[in-house]
Order: sequence, then C-alpha cells, then structure tokens
Amino acid sequence: MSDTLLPLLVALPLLGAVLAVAAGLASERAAAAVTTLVLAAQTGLAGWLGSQAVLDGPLSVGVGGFVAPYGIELVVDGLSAAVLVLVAVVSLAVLAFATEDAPGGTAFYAQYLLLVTGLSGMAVTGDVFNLYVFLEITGLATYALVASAGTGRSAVSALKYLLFGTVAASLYLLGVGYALMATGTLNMADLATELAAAGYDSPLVLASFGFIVVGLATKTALFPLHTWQPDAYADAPDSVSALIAALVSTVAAYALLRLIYTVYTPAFFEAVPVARDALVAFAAVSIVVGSVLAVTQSEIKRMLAYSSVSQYGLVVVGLAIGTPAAVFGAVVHLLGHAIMKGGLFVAAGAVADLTGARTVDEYAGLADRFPVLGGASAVLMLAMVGVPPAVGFAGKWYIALGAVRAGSWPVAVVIFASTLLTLAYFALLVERMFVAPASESVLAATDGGRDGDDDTDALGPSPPSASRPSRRALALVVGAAVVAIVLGVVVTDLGTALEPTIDTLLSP
Amino acid sequence: MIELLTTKYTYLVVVALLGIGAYVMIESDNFVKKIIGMNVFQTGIFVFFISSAFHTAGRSPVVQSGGGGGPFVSPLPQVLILTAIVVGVSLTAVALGLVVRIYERYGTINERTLEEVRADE
Amino acid sequence: MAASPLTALPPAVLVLAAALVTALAGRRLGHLVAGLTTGLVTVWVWVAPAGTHLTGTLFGFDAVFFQIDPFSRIVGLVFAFIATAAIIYSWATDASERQTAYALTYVGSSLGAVFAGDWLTMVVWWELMAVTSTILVWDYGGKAVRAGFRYAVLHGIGGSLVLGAIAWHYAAVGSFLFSAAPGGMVGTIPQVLAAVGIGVNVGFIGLHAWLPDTYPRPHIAASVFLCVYTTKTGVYAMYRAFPDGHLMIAYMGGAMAVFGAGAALLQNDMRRLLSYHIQSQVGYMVAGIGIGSALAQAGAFGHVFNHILYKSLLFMTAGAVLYQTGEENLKYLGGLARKMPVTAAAFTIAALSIAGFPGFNGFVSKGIVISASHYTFVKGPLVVGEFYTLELLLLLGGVGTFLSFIKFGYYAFLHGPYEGDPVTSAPRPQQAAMVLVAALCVFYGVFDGALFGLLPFDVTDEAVVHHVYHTYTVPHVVEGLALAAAGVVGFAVLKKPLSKIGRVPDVDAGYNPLVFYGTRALVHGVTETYAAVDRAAVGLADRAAAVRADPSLLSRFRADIGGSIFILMLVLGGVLAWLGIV
Amino acid sequence: MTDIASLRPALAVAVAAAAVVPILVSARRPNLREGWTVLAAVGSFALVASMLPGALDGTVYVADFGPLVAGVEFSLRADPLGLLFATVASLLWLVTSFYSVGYMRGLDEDDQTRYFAAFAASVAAALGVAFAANLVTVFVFYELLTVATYPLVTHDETPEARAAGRKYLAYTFGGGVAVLAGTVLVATMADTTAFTAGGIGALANADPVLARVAFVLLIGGFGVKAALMPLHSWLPDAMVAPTPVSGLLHAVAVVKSGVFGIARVVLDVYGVDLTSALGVGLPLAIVAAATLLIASVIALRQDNLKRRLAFSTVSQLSYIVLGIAVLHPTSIVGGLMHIPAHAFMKLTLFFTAGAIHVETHTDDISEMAGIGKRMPLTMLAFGVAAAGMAGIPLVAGFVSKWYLLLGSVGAGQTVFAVALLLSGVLNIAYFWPVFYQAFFESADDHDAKPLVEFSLGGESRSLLPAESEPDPGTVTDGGHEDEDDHHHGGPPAGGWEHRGWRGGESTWFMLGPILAAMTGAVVLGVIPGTAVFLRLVKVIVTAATGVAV
Repeated sequence: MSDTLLPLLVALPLLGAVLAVAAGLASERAAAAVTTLVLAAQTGLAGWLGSQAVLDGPLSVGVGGFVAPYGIELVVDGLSAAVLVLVAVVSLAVLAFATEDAPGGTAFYAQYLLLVTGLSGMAVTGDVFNLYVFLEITGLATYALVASAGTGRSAVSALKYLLFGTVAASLYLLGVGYALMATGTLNMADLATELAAAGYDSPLVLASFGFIVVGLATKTALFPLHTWQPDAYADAPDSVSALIAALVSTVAAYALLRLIYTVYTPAFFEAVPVARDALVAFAAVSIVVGSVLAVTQSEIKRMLAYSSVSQYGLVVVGLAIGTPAAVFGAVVHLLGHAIMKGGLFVAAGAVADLTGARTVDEYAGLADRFPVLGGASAVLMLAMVGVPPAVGFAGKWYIALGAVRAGSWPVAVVIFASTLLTLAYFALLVERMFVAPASESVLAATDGGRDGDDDTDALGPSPPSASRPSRRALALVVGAAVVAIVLGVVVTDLGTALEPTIDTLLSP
Repeated sequence: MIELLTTKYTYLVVVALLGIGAYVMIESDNFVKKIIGMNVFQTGIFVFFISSAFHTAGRSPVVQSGGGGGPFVSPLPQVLILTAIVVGVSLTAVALGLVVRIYERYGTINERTLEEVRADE
Repeated sequence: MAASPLTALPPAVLVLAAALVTALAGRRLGHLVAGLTTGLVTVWVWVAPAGTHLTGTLFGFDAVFFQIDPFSRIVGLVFAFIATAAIIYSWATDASERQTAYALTYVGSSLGAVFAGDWLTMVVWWELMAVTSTILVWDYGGKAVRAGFRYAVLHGIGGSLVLGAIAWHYAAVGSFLFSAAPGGMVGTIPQVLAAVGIGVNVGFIGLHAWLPDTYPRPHIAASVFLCVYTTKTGVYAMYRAFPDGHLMIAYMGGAMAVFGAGAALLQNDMRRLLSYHIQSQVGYMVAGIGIGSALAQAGAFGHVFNHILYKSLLFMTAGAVLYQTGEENLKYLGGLARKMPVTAAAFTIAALSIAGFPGFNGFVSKGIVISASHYTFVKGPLVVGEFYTLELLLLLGGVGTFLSFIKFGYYAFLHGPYEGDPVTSAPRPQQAAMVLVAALCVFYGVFDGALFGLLPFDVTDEAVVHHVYHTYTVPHVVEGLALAAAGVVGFAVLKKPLSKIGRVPDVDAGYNPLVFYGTRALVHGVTETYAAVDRAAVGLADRAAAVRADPSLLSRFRADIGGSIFILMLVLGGVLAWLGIV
Repeated sequence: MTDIASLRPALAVAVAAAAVVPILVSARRPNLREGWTVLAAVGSFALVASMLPGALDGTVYVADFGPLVAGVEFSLRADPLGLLFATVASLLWLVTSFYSVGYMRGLDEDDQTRYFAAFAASVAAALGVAFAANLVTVFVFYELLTVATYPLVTHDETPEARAAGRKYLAYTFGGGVAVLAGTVLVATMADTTAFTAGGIGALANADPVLARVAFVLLIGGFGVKAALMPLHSWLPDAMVAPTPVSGLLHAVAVVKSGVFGIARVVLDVYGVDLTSALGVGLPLAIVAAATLLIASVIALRQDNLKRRLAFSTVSQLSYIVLGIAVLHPTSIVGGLMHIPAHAFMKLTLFFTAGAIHVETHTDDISEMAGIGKRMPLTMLAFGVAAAGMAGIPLVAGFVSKWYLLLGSVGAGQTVFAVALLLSGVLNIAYFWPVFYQAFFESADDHDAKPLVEFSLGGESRSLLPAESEPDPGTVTDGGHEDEDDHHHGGPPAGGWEHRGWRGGESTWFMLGPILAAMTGAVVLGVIPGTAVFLRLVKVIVTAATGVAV
C-alpha cells in the first residue's frame, strides 16, 4: 500500500514549488510558509516510507502503471531511504536559516523546492535516464540558487557551475546511451542482468562505465573535477551554501554508489579490476589534494568547499573498495558529512551575518565572543577530523576497516592520513577562534553589545547588526553538532538497519 | 545489438559535434559562445542517441492497427532525447539569464575582461 | 627474632631521630642530645650480643634490617664512639646545630649500612650516606658546594655500580641476604662492579681524587665526620663483597698505601695532606681484606678501628690549628707548639699512631696486616730478602707516612715562630675531645689485648689464625723504629726539594675536564641536532602558512570555465584510456 | 578473575566529565566553581578507590554500553592495570585541584572557567583511557583527551602558546592516527580488540609481518604521548601551559595515557610471549633506553625549570616503557610501579616550579640561587623529589628503578641496566644543582647555571643586579604582575628575603598540595608494599605473565 505513495516523494515538492509561486503572489511570507509546510510533509513522508523500506524490505512502484523494466520504476531501499530522509530533514532545517539569511523572493522558495524535487528524485528513481533528468533538475535549481545571491560573483560562479555541470551531465547521458546501446534497457535492475549478458569487457559497457563515472564524479566534485565547487559554495548565499554543500554532492555520490553496485554490480569490478583501481586512485588523490588545497585557503567557505573535495574522496574510496564494511562506512560518512558540513556552513553564515568575518584571520577570537557558536563549530570540525565518538570517526573506522580487510594498503595509508590532513585546516581555524586575540571585525560586532543590552542592536552599524547569533542559526549549528555525535553513537543501529540493503547491493 | 558499422558516419558527426562544442567552451572567452558551445555539445549527444535508434529499413515506430509493420527504428531514444532537449532548453535559458546578470554587473560578457574587472574589485 | 628492647630501635633510626631533634633544639641542647644519643648507641653496640638481628621485608624482598656480628660490631662501635667525640668537637668549634644534624644523618646512614644484614638494606643506606655526606659538605657553602657536587656525581656513579653489582648478584643467587651467599659476590661481573663501585668509596687509585678534592673544603668539624664514615663503610662493604679476599684487591691496597702517602708528602694544605693519608691508610685495610685470611681480616678491621681514632684526631688537630689561625697552608704556619701545647701533643700522638710507631695503636693493627701479608699471602713478583711484594709496598707506605707527618708536624708546630695574628690555645672542649681520643690511641697501643678482644678473629689463637700475632716482638719493634728512622732521614734529605713543590695535579685534573667538556660536547651535539630537525619541520609548516597568506600564489592555478572543461576532457580521456577503450 | 557488572567505572568517568557543566555555568562565582572541581575530584577518586579492594581480590568491575562500532563494545572495565592508572590520575587530580586554585588565583589568570572545565574534561578522558576495555574504546578517550587538553596548552593565548598548541595537536593526532591504524589491523587480524590478560589469543595465528606492523603503529601512536624519542618534541613546548597542567597532565594523566597504552598493547593485546616471539620487545626497549639517556642529556642544558622538568619527564617515561619492553616480570613490575612513582615525584617538582613562578615570577634556574631562603618548604620538597628521580632510596623512584634494574639484569639484557644506572647519574647531574643552589648558594655568589654551559669548575655570579632591570624578554607569564612585586624573575634587589619554615612562603593552597605529593612520593618509597600500588602491580604482572612476583 505504501508503495503507491512513492511518487509523492517527488510530486510533493514539485507541486509545492508551484504552490509556493502561487502563494508568493500573495506575499513572500506565504511562500515561505508553504515551503515549510511542504518540506515538513516531505520529511514526514520520507521518514514513514523510509522506515517501511527498512522494516519490510524495498518498496517499488512503476510510475503511471507501466511495469518495470518498460516503465519508470521508483525504488526505495534502505540506502535510498536514508538519503531521502537526509534530504528532507536537512532541507527543512536549512530552510529555517534560509528564511532569515537568504535574499528571499518567491523564486527562491520555488527553486528551493525544485532542488528538493531533484534530489529526492535522484534518490528514489530506479531508471538511469530518469536519473539524468533529476540530475539536471537538481542542477538547474542549484544554478539558480547559487545565483540568487544577486551579486556579480555569484552569477559568474553559477555560470561556471552551469557549463561545467551540464557537460558533466551530458557525459553521464552519453554513458547511459552506451549502456542503452549495449542492452536496450534503462531500468537499473534490468541493466544489471543485461550488462552481465553483454559482457563486462565489451567496449560499450566499459565506455558507458567510464562516461557515467566521470560525469558523476564531476557532480560529486572529486579532484580535479572539483573546480566549479569552491566558487559555487563561496559565492552562493550562506544558506544555499549550507544546503548544497550538505546535499547536492552527497546525492551525486549516492547516485554513483547506486550505479556502481545496482547497475554494474560487484561482478563488474571483479571482471574489470582496472575500473576499481581507477576509481580508488582517483578518490585517494582527491583526499590528499583537497585537503592540501583547503589548508591554503584563507576564505572560510572556500576552505570548507575544498574540505568537501577531500571528504568526498573518502566516501568514494569507501564505496570503490566495495567490502561491506567499506561501503557502509562510505554511506555513514556520506550522511555524516552532510550534517557536519551543513552545520559548518550555517555557522559560517551566522558569523558572516554577525561580524562580516569571512576569512580565517578574521575569525580570530570568535569563540570568546560567541562561545556556544564557536563551541558547536569546534565540535563539528573535530567530528569531521574523526575524533570519536562523533560520526566522522565512525565512517572513517568502517572505511579503514574495509580497506584493511581488502588489503589495499596504500589506500589504507591515505585514509588514515586523511585525519591529519583534515586536522591541518580545521585546527588552524579552531586555534584562531579560541586562542587568538580577537580580530577587528569580531570586536566590532560585540562592542557595546557585550554588556548584555539588547537595545543596542538597533543602533549598531548595518552589516554586523546583531551582537549574538540568531536563535535559529545557533539551534541549527548546535543541532548539527548533536546529531553528528548521536549518529556516531548509534552507528551500529544504522548498520543493522542498512545491513540487508548493503548485503543485497554487494551480493554478486 | 545495433550494428556499429552501418552507422559509422553518424558516429563521426557525433564526435565532430562533441569536439566542436567542447572546443568552443574551452577556447572561447565569450560567455554566449560558450553557451552555444554547450548546445553544440549537447546536440552531439542527441545525434548519438537518435542515430543509435536507427535501423536499416526501419520505419517510424508507429504501430499500425492490427500490429506489425516493422521493423521500426527504436522509439525509446527518441523519447529520451525529447526530454533531453527540454532540459537543454531550460539550461540555456538559465545560462543566458546569468549572462545577462553578469553583463549588468560588469559590463562585459568576456571572461578575460571580466577577470580584469574583478581583479580591481 | 622477635622485637626486643635491643631491636626495637635500631641504632640508625635512633641517630636519625636525634638528628631531627638536634636541628630543631638549638645549639646547646641539640649538641647535648646528639652526643648523648651517639654515646648511648656506643653502649648499645657494646652490650648487644652477637646475633642480634631484625628481619622483615623491604620493597617486597626478604631483608635483615640489622644484625650484629663481630665484623659489624667493631665498626659500629667505633663509628658510634667517634661520633660522640666529633660532636663534642663540633660544639667546641662553633658548628651550627644544623650542620651537626646533617652530620648525624650521615652517621646514622653509615651505621645503617654497617649493620645491614643484606645487600638491599645496605645499598639503601649506602645511597643515603652519599646524599647526607654531600649535604654535609654543601652546608659550608662557597667552594664546598661545587666540590660537593663533584663528590655527589662521583658517588652517584659508584653507587650505581654497586647497585648493578647487587642486581647481578641477585640474578645469580635469588636473594639479597648475606647469609645466602657466604662467599660474597657471585660471578665475575658483580665482582668487578662491586670492586670498582666500592672502590670509589675506599679510594682506589684513580678513583680517589674526590678525597683531597672534598675533605679540605667544608667546615673543620664536618671534616672530622667525613674522614671517618664513607671510606670505612667502604672497607666494611668490601669485606662483605669479598669475604675470601682477592689478589687484585690486595695489591690495590698495597699500591694505595704507597700512592696515598707519596701524594700526601707533596701537599701543603693540612686537610688535603690528611685526605691523601686516608687513602694510604685505607690501603692497609683494603690489603687486609684482599689477603682474605683470618689474620689479615682481623688486622684490617683492627686498623679500621684504630685508624678512625687517630685520623679523626688528626683532623681535629688540623681543625684546631685552622680554628685558631685561619690558615690551612703549612707554608704559612709554624711554631705553634708553644701556643697550642695540647693540640701539639695530641697531634704528636696521632702522628705516631698513624705512622705505626711502637707503643701506639697504629703499630698494633698495621703490624697485623703486614704480618698477614708476609705469612698468609703469595710472595708476588718482587722479593727482597725476607720481604715479599705486598709487604714491601706496605712498609714503603709506612716510610711515606712517617715522612709526611714529620713534615706536617715540623711545619705546623716547630719550624720558626708563628708570624700571624696572636694565637691562643684551643678551647677546652676541643682539647677535651682531642685528649679523649688521644688517650685511646695510646691505650690501644699499649694494651693491645683490649684491641684483640674486639677483633672478629682472635689473632692470638693458633686455632683461628694461620700465624699467631704478637705485637711487641723485637723484630717488629725494630721494624717500626727503622721505619721511623727512615722517615727522619728521608725528611732531612727531601725537605729542600719538597718545599719547592707547588700544588701537584691529581688524576681529577685529567678526568674532570674530560667529563665536563665531553658532556658539553655531547649535550650540544644532541640538542643542536634536535633543534635542527625541529627547525626544519617548523620551517616547512611556516612555508605552507606563507602560501595561505599570499593567495596570489595560488590564484594562478585556479581554473576558469574553459580550463575546467579542458581538465574534464582530459580526465575523461584518461579514464577511457585506462579502461582500454580509446 | 570474576567480572561483575557495575556502573562504577563509568561513573568515575562520568563524574569528572559531568563536572564540566556546572563549572561552566558557575563561571561568575569562582568559589562555587572550584567547589565543583573539588567535589568531582573527590567523587571520582572515591569511586575509583572503592574498586581497589575488589581489584586486589581479583574482581573486575565492568560497565557495558552496547556496541560502539560493529563488533566492538563500548565498555569500561576496571581491571587492576586500569585501576592503577585511574587511582594515580584521580588521586592526583584531587591534589592538583587545590593547587590549581592557588596557582590560578595567585596569578590572576584569565579564562579560569575554561581552564577548570577543560581540566575536568581531561581527567575524565584520562580515566576513560584507564578503564577502556578494548582498543577502540581507548582510542575514543585517547582522542578526546587530546581535544580536552588543547585549550589548556594554549591557555596563555600567546603566539608561543599557539605554536605549542599546533605542535601538540599535530603530534598527538598523528599518534591517534597510528593508534587507529593499528587498532584496525588488530581488529582485522583477531576479530576483537578486547584486552585480555596475557594477550589476545587469535593474534598469535596472524601473519607475523602484519602483527609487527600493527605493533609498531600502536606503540608509535601511544609513544607520541609517552614522548618516546623522536616523538617527544611536543612535550617541552607544551610547557607554556599553566603549571598545574604541566604537572597533572604532562607528567601524569596525558603522558601516562601513552605509557599506559603501551602497557595495554604489550600486556593485554599482544601479551608478553607473543611480543617476545615477534621480536618487537627489544627494539622498543632500545628506543626507550635511547630516549631516557638522550633526554637526560638534553635536560642538562635547559635553563627554564619547566623545560628541564619536561625533558626529565621524557626520560622518566621511558623508564616505564623500558620496563615493559624488557618483558621480564620483575622489570614489568618496575615499569608499572614507576607510573605512580614518577607521578608523585614529578608532580611535586612541577608544583614547586609553579609555586616559584607564582611567588617570585622566576622561571629560570639561573635566577634561583639562594631561593631556599625565600621558599624553604617548597625547595625541600623539590630536593626530596629530585633525589627520588635520581633513584635515591626512601623515595618512590628507588623502588621502581630497583625492580627495573633487577628485571633487566634478570632478563639478561644488561645493556639496559647500564642505561638505567647511567641515567641515574645524569639525573643527579641535572637536578641536584637546582636543589643545592637553592639552599647552599646565595643570590650574590653562586655558580652560573646551567653548569654545562659555563667554564669548568664553575663561574661565580651574582644575581643582585648592578643594572636595575633584568631582561624582560624572559617573562612568559603574560604580563600578570603582582602589585607589590614588579620585578620579573630572579631575586629582588637586596637578595631573597628570609621566610621561615612555617609556610609564610606561599599560600597553603599551593604548599599543601606540594607537601602532599612529596609525602606520597616518600610513602611509596618507604612502604610500597603497604601503599596499594605495589600489590596492585603484582596482581597485574601475575595475570599478564603467569609468573608470581
């Protein structure tokens, strides 16, 4: 019975987008309200369907009554359920911050919901071409959201992202084309058997794999295909940065995982080991170079962006290694990274709103003035570094365990080293925040307001207008920190929930 | 399996389109030209799909009453490409919108010039 | 053995407690308490029956905290007695109660070491003795401090060697108890370590330089304490380590007797001269231990007993002179016999005792050792008539002793009139202490049987010793007189050249710079190496930071749109090539 | 041994950790805030102590919290080895709590709330390390310990402190990574990481090369905090932290967590037999022996007292490692005994250094001549502890070193015995000048320090200035100044004033802890068998080696 509700996961936000536009005719607030409602409903729906999928096994439905493999199939298994819930929850949470931070406008909310549509669609679809469509919907919404900052920079970054993203999606489409030529089907489950029939070493299959991986790797922003990402993250509005940093690449990486294991299946890697080696090498390089680049950034959001390059490298390494532990680790890190990075971008946004500080140096002394915000950010950063018991550790543990069990020693070394690489840039920031003398911007933000007089807010100079972070931003950052730790603690429960899915995924 | 050999010339066209598109995107400093390049690139892919659907002596896949009438060209790629074209058009629209915004801000749509302008920011 | 009144308060503990009281009680009362306590301990040692002991566990090992046997008794007795005399002397020489308290801790730890019934207990006290004696030296301040530090380091090394010896010994035996290994140290390594480690304390040649370096520097009363305990505890420990003797040790003892006396002859500083004589005299004891026969050991321990009496007396007299004149260089003294008659008399008695002149106690015990070297030891490579190698060395040491004490006495008390500030006689209490000890020197010289009664072996009993010893035989007295005559003649001959000799460097003039500069080189080498590595690492980090500080360095590598797509195409090509398609 | 389910180990950790919250909340009421610290210290010590009798009888208290990651329980287990470390850490935390009050208030430091909160968190993490029942749980607390101590290291917020903090993080997280890697390898080879007395059996069947690699990783990782050379360099730099931190954390809790980790790895993961069979004990012992000698040599040259103490710590920690690495039951007893022994002694030493800093703003040894007049009790405590460091009997250091010596001789590894003895002499060489110049030299006439930098036989110096102002560049206290005492280090003009033996030299908040720590060191040195540690150590070693000692 719940199967039939699956299309709602896509339809609801899509419809919501239309509604938001309509409501926006009345007022911007109404659009925001509609968006909130829709996302809340989406969260509930995702949660319910997700739990069904986890408890009772995968749900699937053929859209419009066409049965698979001829029609478009929507599938929710444990993995996509997790991603769905993540998308819904994060987008709802970030919306709280977006309503007070973003440039607003009805269009913004419509784009926001459109993005959720695309992401949810990518998560539930069981059809490779359908995936392309959702990929492009996601892309379109993202480009628009990045540009919604209204600045020239954001427009340039959005354009860069657009061109690059489109080419990447086109490559993916090309890959789909090769697969189609090889098999004549687009359904993922069907492709799995047909590709095997076509022979994994046939040029068509190999070509399809190559194009698809390169296309999705670009969307995931692995080095050196990441070049769109720092610009986009840095120039987007802060709430958008938070949203896309948390979700867009995450879902792209999910798609990569889905394609590799549902479509190509582990047997493909068995038959074509070079494919796995390529992916592992690619991702390992990404880990190292991303971190190095992050260390060299002076701007916070760019640093966080490069950090993502590195972290997704870790995720992809995990999924490429392909032992159950490693894949589970990749999923954990995927989810955890979304929470942590989202929280950090919200924090960066809140800080910028408060003090105008956007560079590492300007962060000096921040924690003395905003102890809770600083503390929660520090927790998130340390979680990302991999300090237990936070989720960053859990993901790394499983990935490392998988790498060691698979005997891929160089990769294991890189994985372990990634802790230090991550530390390299975050420690720098923590040090600035906690033990450096306060920078001018931080001082300016709190001068006069420090004595606890709320009235002075109104008198302050315009960009740093408040003397303490907004409740919502604070709640989000603290919430992210808490979730990052809780996720780490309950990781074994997550493991139990996802185990059947991953076992199915990895069964040859 | 679709026979590669018979479609080899379209295949060359595809490669040419992809190459041209990529080249324009890489080499042209003009944003609008880049967008055109992107369109050319996408078109190459469209052609690739459509040509893959070709079947010697195939007919358009309209099933006559009572069935039969084949062989048909494969209808599936054509459907897909219809969708892809729509996507492409939307992308082009958004891209052009962004170019307009850039022009408003910086007074140029040339990437090199833009870099110089932004260097002074 | 169950706790009894005799074992309830071991002497060491009693003395340490007294030290605490002394430090707090003020000068007069403090010295009184100190003197009474050591006096009491003297009596305690005297009356406690042999075999009195206290067992227990120390740090988890079986231990005998103290035990009385003939060897420990004689040493403990004289230790406690001389402490009493030295405390009287301290009180008379304005020593602070703090210094005397330090001295008491030193006395206490020495007593602890001597009465210990196992190696672990002994080494605990042994180390404490090193610490307390160091503090006693330091207390005087000034030059004594650095000397005390050198002393501490050297004794730290010696103590470490002893620790090592005991550890090895334990590995072989499985117990620390003396009773578990009646033959002393087991195995070559422990024996070498023990010999060298204890050798630091007893002043083996080459390891002795701390003696003349340290003892002349502290307070004069402190010197009286110092000259007694460290070296003699060493002799005692040497016996415990080598109860059956050892050839090399015996010869080392002979060499020390000669070397110490010879070096003493060259000295002009009174206490420095006396310090070398400690080495020389300890040489006789070491020789006795090394010979290892009952006679020799009896002689060695008798000599310990006598030596403590006269050597402390010598330090007292030297101290009295120093106390009155403020001068310790023999070159600037002289003619004091008239001004300080009691001191001069005490000195004379002590000098005759140490030189082994018939009728004084040194003659008795030295005679036993020399006799043992003749009758119970190998002949050795050098034989002159009836005299064997070791015996010759010991006799030669005797001549040197005569020589140097004639020098001391001549320059201090006889030679010319004293030209310094007016000098009065030593204070009464000082005199009392000196007379008390001097009387004993004579007593044990005349009534040699009293001494024999204290010895661990009865040297007059044929059943016990290989060769029955008689003190006053004609050849022996003649021998003593001949040595004295040789000394007088020798001094007459050497007086002139000796007076021209300045300060003679000892081995420490070699090893001190070697150790010091060697350590400095090592320290610099190590620290600079590490600093260089550290600098390199930090420099690397700084350079990385510089890259961040200067974004323009990186912006060149930032890809624009065209570049990005170019890279994408390259990667695509690369991947396809890797997969083997293109 | 019988396992009993009990929350006590977890509570001991939780009490310390929970203290963070009220401490932060009562930031504006210092007395209340310090009250929380003391309360938590008393509470966690009481909890730890309550488990001691059981531990001696072979009872192990276990608190199990379900899986941490797949196949690994998050579990706290108060076995004898864990209790050894926990007792030392929690007892000395109590002592240090009082001292911290005296120190921080004496200097009127900034950010005292953060300081006390981080302190409580650090101790909680250290207790967690002590009680962790498997490698993964250890790793969790090991990393948290790093994080919790970071604010303490950088407390001064000076560029120097920040640099030290960076180094600290880099080294200790580096170590953490190695531990993690080793843990993963062990988990892969043995399918468990739970500590087992005598070693995890399954490891014996593992590929020896991998087993060795994992051993090296684990030891290297823990070796960072244990300051094994060449991984030690963070420790001297971390001395910019306030002295109670240097005392408790960088001489007891943090560094000992590294040493403790090594003990766990050798005794409870690999086991003595396997360690020996793999041939990894000897290299470790060589590293430890080299460290203890080289660090002593470096210490000779340090003028800053805390830096000298830091190198001494580096050296002394390697005693422990050496004892364990020699793998002889007696030497292991010695090594483990040195954990409490060194803790008490080094804490005393750091406390005295801090008291001198607070009272006189003097940090350099070369400026301390004659200071015994000013601070007699403090310097006496220094002397006692310094004697213990050199292995002088009746202080704790002798007992542990004695066992070490017996063990290394007994194991036939004589070269290590030589290193131990040599190090004892070096200890005399670098500690005793500090002591003797305090009491037996005076400010106007003393040997220039450090001795090794000046001419043979000493160079006479006077601290009483001909020029009025000493070099202000040596001040590292962040510029806090006593109102009535404006000079920076060294004696005031006219020499040290004389203060008696009745405690007029400082506050009892500092003197009390100093004397308490010193007394602890002496008690351990005189009656180690009665004080609980030696018994505990023997239980541990008997369980780990199967040999009754």
